[in-house]
Amino acid sequence: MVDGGRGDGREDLELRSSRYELGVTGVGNGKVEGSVRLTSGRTEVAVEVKGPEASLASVVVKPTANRDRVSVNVKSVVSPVSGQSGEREQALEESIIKFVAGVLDPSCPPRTTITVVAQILSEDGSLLACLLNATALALMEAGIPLYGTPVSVAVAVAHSEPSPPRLCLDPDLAEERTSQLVGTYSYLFSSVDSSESAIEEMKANIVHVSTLGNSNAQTALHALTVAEKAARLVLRTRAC
Amino acid sequence: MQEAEAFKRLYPEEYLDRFLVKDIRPDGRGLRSTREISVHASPLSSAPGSAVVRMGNTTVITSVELGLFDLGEESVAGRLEHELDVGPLGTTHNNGSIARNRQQTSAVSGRVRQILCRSIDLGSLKLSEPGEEASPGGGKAWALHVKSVCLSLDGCLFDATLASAVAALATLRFPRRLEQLGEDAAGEDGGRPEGDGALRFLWVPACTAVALHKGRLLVDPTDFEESLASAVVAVVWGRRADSPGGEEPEVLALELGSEGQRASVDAQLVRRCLGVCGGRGTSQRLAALASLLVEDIDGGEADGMMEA
Amino acid sequence: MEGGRGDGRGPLECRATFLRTGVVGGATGSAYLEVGRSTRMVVSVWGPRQRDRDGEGSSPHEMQLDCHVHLPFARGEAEEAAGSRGTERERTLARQLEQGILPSIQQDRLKKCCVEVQCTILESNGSDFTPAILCTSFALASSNIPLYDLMTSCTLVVVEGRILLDPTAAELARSEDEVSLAYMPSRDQVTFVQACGDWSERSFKECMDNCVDGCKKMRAVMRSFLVELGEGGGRPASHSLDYFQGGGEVCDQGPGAGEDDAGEKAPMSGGDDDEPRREGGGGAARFEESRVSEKLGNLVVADQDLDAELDTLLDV
Amino acid sequence: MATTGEDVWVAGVRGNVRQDGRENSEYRRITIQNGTIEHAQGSALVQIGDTKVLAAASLEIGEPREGRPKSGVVRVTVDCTLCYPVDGTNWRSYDRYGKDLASQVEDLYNGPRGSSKGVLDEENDLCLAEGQSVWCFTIDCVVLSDDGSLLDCLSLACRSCLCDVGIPKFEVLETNEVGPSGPEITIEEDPNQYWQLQCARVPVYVSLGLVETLWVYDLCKNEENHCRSRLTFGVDASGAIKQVVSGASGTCVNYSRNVANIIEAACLAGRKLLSSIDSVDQGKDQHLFHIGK
Amino acid sequence: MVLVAESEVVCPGDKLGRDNEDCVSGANTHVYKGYVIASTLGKLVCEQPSKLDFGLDPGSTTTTTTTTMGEASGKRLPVVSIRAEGSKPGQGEESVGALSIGDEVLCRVKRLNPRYASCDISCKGNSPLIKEFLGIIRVQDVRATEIDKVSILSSFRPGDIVRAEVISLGESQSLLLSTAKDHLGVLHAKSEQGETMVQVSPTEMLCPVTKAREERKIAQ
Repeated sequence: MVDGGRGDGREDLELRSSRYELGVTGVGNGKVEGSVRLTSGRTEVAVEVKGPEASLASVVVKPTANRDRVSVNVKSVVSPVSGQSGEREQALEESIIKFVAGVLDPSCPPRTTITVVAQILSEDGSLLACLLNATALALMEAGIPLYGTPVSVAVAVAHSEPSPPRLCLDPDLAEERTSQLVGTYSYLFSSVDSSESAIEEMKANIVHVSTLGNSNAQTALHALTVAEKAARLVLRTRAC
Repeated sequence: MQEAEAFKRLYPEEYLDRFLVKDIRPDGRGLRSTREISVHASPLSSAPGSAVVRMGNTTVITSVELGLFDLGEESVAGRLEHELDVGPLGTTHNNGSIARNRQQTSAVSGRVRQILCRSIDLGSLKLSEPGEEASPGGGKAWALHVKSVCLSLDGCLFDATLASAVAALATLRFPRRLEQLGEDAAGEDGGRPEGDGALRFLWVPACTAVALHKGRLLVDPTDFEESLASAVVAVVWGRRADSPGGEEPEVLALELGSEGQRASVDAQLVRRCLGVCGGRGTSQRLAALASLLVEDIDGGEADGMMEA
Repeated sequence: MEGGRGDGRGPLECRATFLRTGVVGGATGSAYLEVGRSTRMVVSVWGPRQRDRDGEGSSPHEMQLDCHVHLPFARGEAEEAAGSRGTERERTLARQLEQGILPSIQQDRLKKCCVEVQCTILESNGSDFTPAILCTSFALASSNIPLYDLMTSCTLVVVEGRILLDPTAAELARSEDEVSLAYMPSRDQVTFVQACGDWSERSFKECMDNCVDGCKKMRAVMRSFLVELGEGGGRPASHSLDYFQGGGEVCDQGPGAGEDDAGEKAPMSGGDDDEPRREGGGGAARFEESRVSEKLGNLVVADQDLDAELDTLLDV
Repeated sequence: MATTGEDVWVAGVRGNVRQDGRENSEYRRITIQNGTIEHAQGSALVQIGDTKVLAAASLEIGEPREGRPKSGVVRVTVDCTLCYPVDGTNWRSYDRYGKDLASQVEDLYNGPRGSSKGVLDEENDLCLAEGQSVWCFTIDCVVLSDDGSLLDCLSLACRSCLCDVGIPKFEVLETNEVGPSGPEITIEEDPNQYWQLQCARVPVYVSLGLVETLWVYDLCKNEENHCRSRLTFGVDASGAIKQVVSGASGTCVNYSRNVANIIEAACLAGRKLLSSIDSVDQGKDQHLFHIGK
Repeated sequence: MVLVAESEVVCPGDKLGRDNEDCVSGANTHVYKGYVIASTLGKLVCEQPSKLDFGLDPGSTTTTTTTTMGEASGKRLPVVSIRAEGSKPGQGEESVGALSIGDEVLCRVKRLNPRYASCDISCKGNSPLIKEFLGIIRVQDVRATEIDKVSILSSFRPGDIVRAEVISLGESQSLLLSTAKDHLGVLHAKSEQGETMVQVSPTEMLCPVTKAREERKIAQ
């Protein structure tokens, strides 16, 4: 990463411009309930959510013994920009499944299946964060009860041995390759009303974190708190 | 004894709570203590590098196969593939899902591959022809096919697989001359090629998982605790290979999955997790793996006894 | 290949065997078997559970045995077409294992149940079938599933005219004749035969006799190991057990150790002693009784002691 | 769990009479027709009772098996999807069943791993140029209907279509450089110059159903369902045993009392079966067998 | 005389004695060709039946191999059975896992429909099974009295723990259970709000928090 400013002139803690359109695809058999096309910088993904539908008999359903456990079966398919879905896509699918299972509200009808179909249109860094944000928006648009408003942010820690590590948000592909640590953090904000002032006191519940790259414990925690502030920022821009 | 088993099957949550109230766990460990890890080098006589790791009831055996491939113009480093097979667990394994769930195993194997690629100096896999100088592009490089098989699972599949893959790579010896690889494949009595070239490690990774159950942190959870946990944090610690005794281990990767509606996980809790699982348990594991690197591989045996 | 075989064993010696039960957590019964440090396998038995809907057993009330064999590190000859060859070899082995083991399970006590056997062969040097049967039999014994008898098995090859027991892969490749047998000693029933070679009626019967005597020997020793396991109060005995104690070459009778050398002799567990071994059922008794067991002599184990490295491989 | 069907079957065997009136040691009508398919080098339609198998052999020059430079190669494929009602999902298990049968018959022809030559090579010279090219037989069998003793019928079909194959004479041109696919070979076109394979040493399967101390030949389908213990012997014309496989899961043979008699019975049946097949001159194609014990 | 000494370890296939002459076959043993043979690994237990009591007290789980009493000629033969090591002494328990008619099981109700309640059988007696079996309690097997006026909704709710008895292995996938006897029925139930309910009358349970009453077929 070029010393001083970043490749595309953004500040360290500046997010890329991101746009999302709802109800875009709805095409095909019309059963799609929620669909989003999210672009963040040059990364673009389209996500469709179907369900909750009756799940097939062969589906292994977790015991419904305790009430507060969500017993919804989540399926997800991620198809890459081109070609076959490889190991990377399967890892993304697994993260989406864990994320959705962690975000749903227990009042969601049990013994049902929610299918998340994601198509990566173009990729330029912080792919998982975009996918999780798009999935969250699609779930909300499909009217599926969520336990709060999920927001995901990607953080990269630059190689800078002497000085304290430089964190930057929403890294693009070049920055991700050269950075020491890349992480995706997703938060669940839940509170009564979403007025301007309330966003500050909202409880940020970490739902999903996956980081790769060496850093000492302090940097990892530092990245965590920075990501939380960024998530609140995204929530405020989305709320108004 | 039978009634306890029936109570555990019918009311798992209450069963675990009864133990946690007294700060011990169903298998007698304290909340902070990790299970004893025993690493055994080169159990398979016919594989260039192999290792078996036992963590409590979780047993993973890994074998490394060598392959040669021609480097393209731009790529300069060797290649590493990892494959995880939980077939032997069968369909009846209590959380039958992992045995049947192809996706979960490939996700675990994908993460292990990522961490292995970061902790091994893939550049050292490139074969420099003895004669001509090492030209940047072209030439041959090693491809490592790491295959792990989980023989018995009692929680922390990722930790055991990573440890066993690292141990297998540590015991790996490259055959000295190229043609020896040819006859090695048809190894006459399956003897391992005696070579001196070992793999260069950048980091020695070891993972410790922490399960969150009603506000309590359980380090190195068993299968039963994992199924009841509302959040699981897997922290991969690493020490630089060249200074094993050195300073604090660094965090190589952090993976956290939590069920939002049942757990409230915040930065403070993650700090507690890092503190808790960075303790003696992990340093024992790192020591066990690091000792394999240093010592020569006549079937050495490293026992990381761990009882906090 | 004059004199002993590659690894110094007599023709009828079996390789030293290391065995441990209770290796897989969560399984009803499990066993780890190692033969001569080059064949290693783990078998786990998942106890009687509900038959799944598509069980193909003839009637829904019958017990279903579900055997799976895994060759994760198949190398050497299975390498080149690992795709098809590996799975085909796994499938035939699973079918053979099921045929061999099923008669030893009391099926009428496990109605509408399915017993699942997972056999993982980590490394194999020599016949796969024999160790698989032994290991499965041990896993079943340690899993409290009701059995009629312990299932034993033996592989016999003829190389350059000499009968060799427990062949290594090299000897198997050079074998002119090859017999594998699964046998229940105290019921004196053969449950599986796989033979390939060129025999006359008489020589085939002799080969079978040799194999059956090998199995009987094995049963006595399997029994002594299980008794140790039983006395160990449930904790699996952690030491290794060499197979087939006793000494002496094939032809001359070994010193002292007679046929029942395996510790105290369990009551009549050998064969149906009270029935003459081969009375003339059906008037076809034209083979004169050639006291084959004398000819077989004592089965001798190569007495290498197994060092600590092996012992801790899978200590519990 | 003896259902009534099984009791009837056991009582029948004890009384030496079976549901279709045959004695324990009686085969069903065996019919062998050679040359049923024109374009194939050798073909045979074999019927044992209602079990029908059509086999066609084709001949080509190919690489010998490594380790056996001089011996011919026999490949067998079996397709039994015709005779079983195939619904959507179970066709895969039927072609797997076909593959199992094929590999078993192929092992019968290849003999043990260590021996240097297969069954066919004991009396016939199938080598054109050692180590480079030998005669390769590919036998494709189609199971038209299955009413028990399928393995016996298959092995009989393969054997008869091998006897039916005419092998042309050949001549190796003495060129010094050897082409990629071996030396130059010209094939004699004139059909009446062909020679036939000697099949005396080629074995055939004889399967026996075992009930207590008795044994039964040639089981039909529902007899096979009742009789859990089955052994299959590969026996050649001289009564030598080439291969033994246990027939079904649940096989239980009482060793000390029965095995000697069973082996002897199988060799006897094999000898009689093959001698009566070979003695019949090729003209008449209808064969009716009755193998007395 | 019994061939194997008391509490000596025997393994499957060992002969223990001639049937009806030396001993009688008890738990975990079977008879083959006139011999009593061990079926599982464990220590031998010889019980001398003190008196010829034929009454089998309902509480104890009857072993599937009927314990045949010695012959009528009063010669009392020892009943030979095998106790698998690790299990409690004296409890000649059949090998866990195989359910047979007459076994009492603990199960959790999964789904209800007007004609039957389908449930997961988790434990046989008090020992858990390796994996859940599927069981069905038909509406006519819920109660012994006026079985045509029984409604499933007033007997069970999903999530209840029920003690039932296997009455038949059933032809399809699941076993047939019955809670007709008094000591069978709901042991533990949670109310709509998830609170453990308290029994207030022979057929009703009360949720302590919401004071809601729910009908159940309660085990007395």
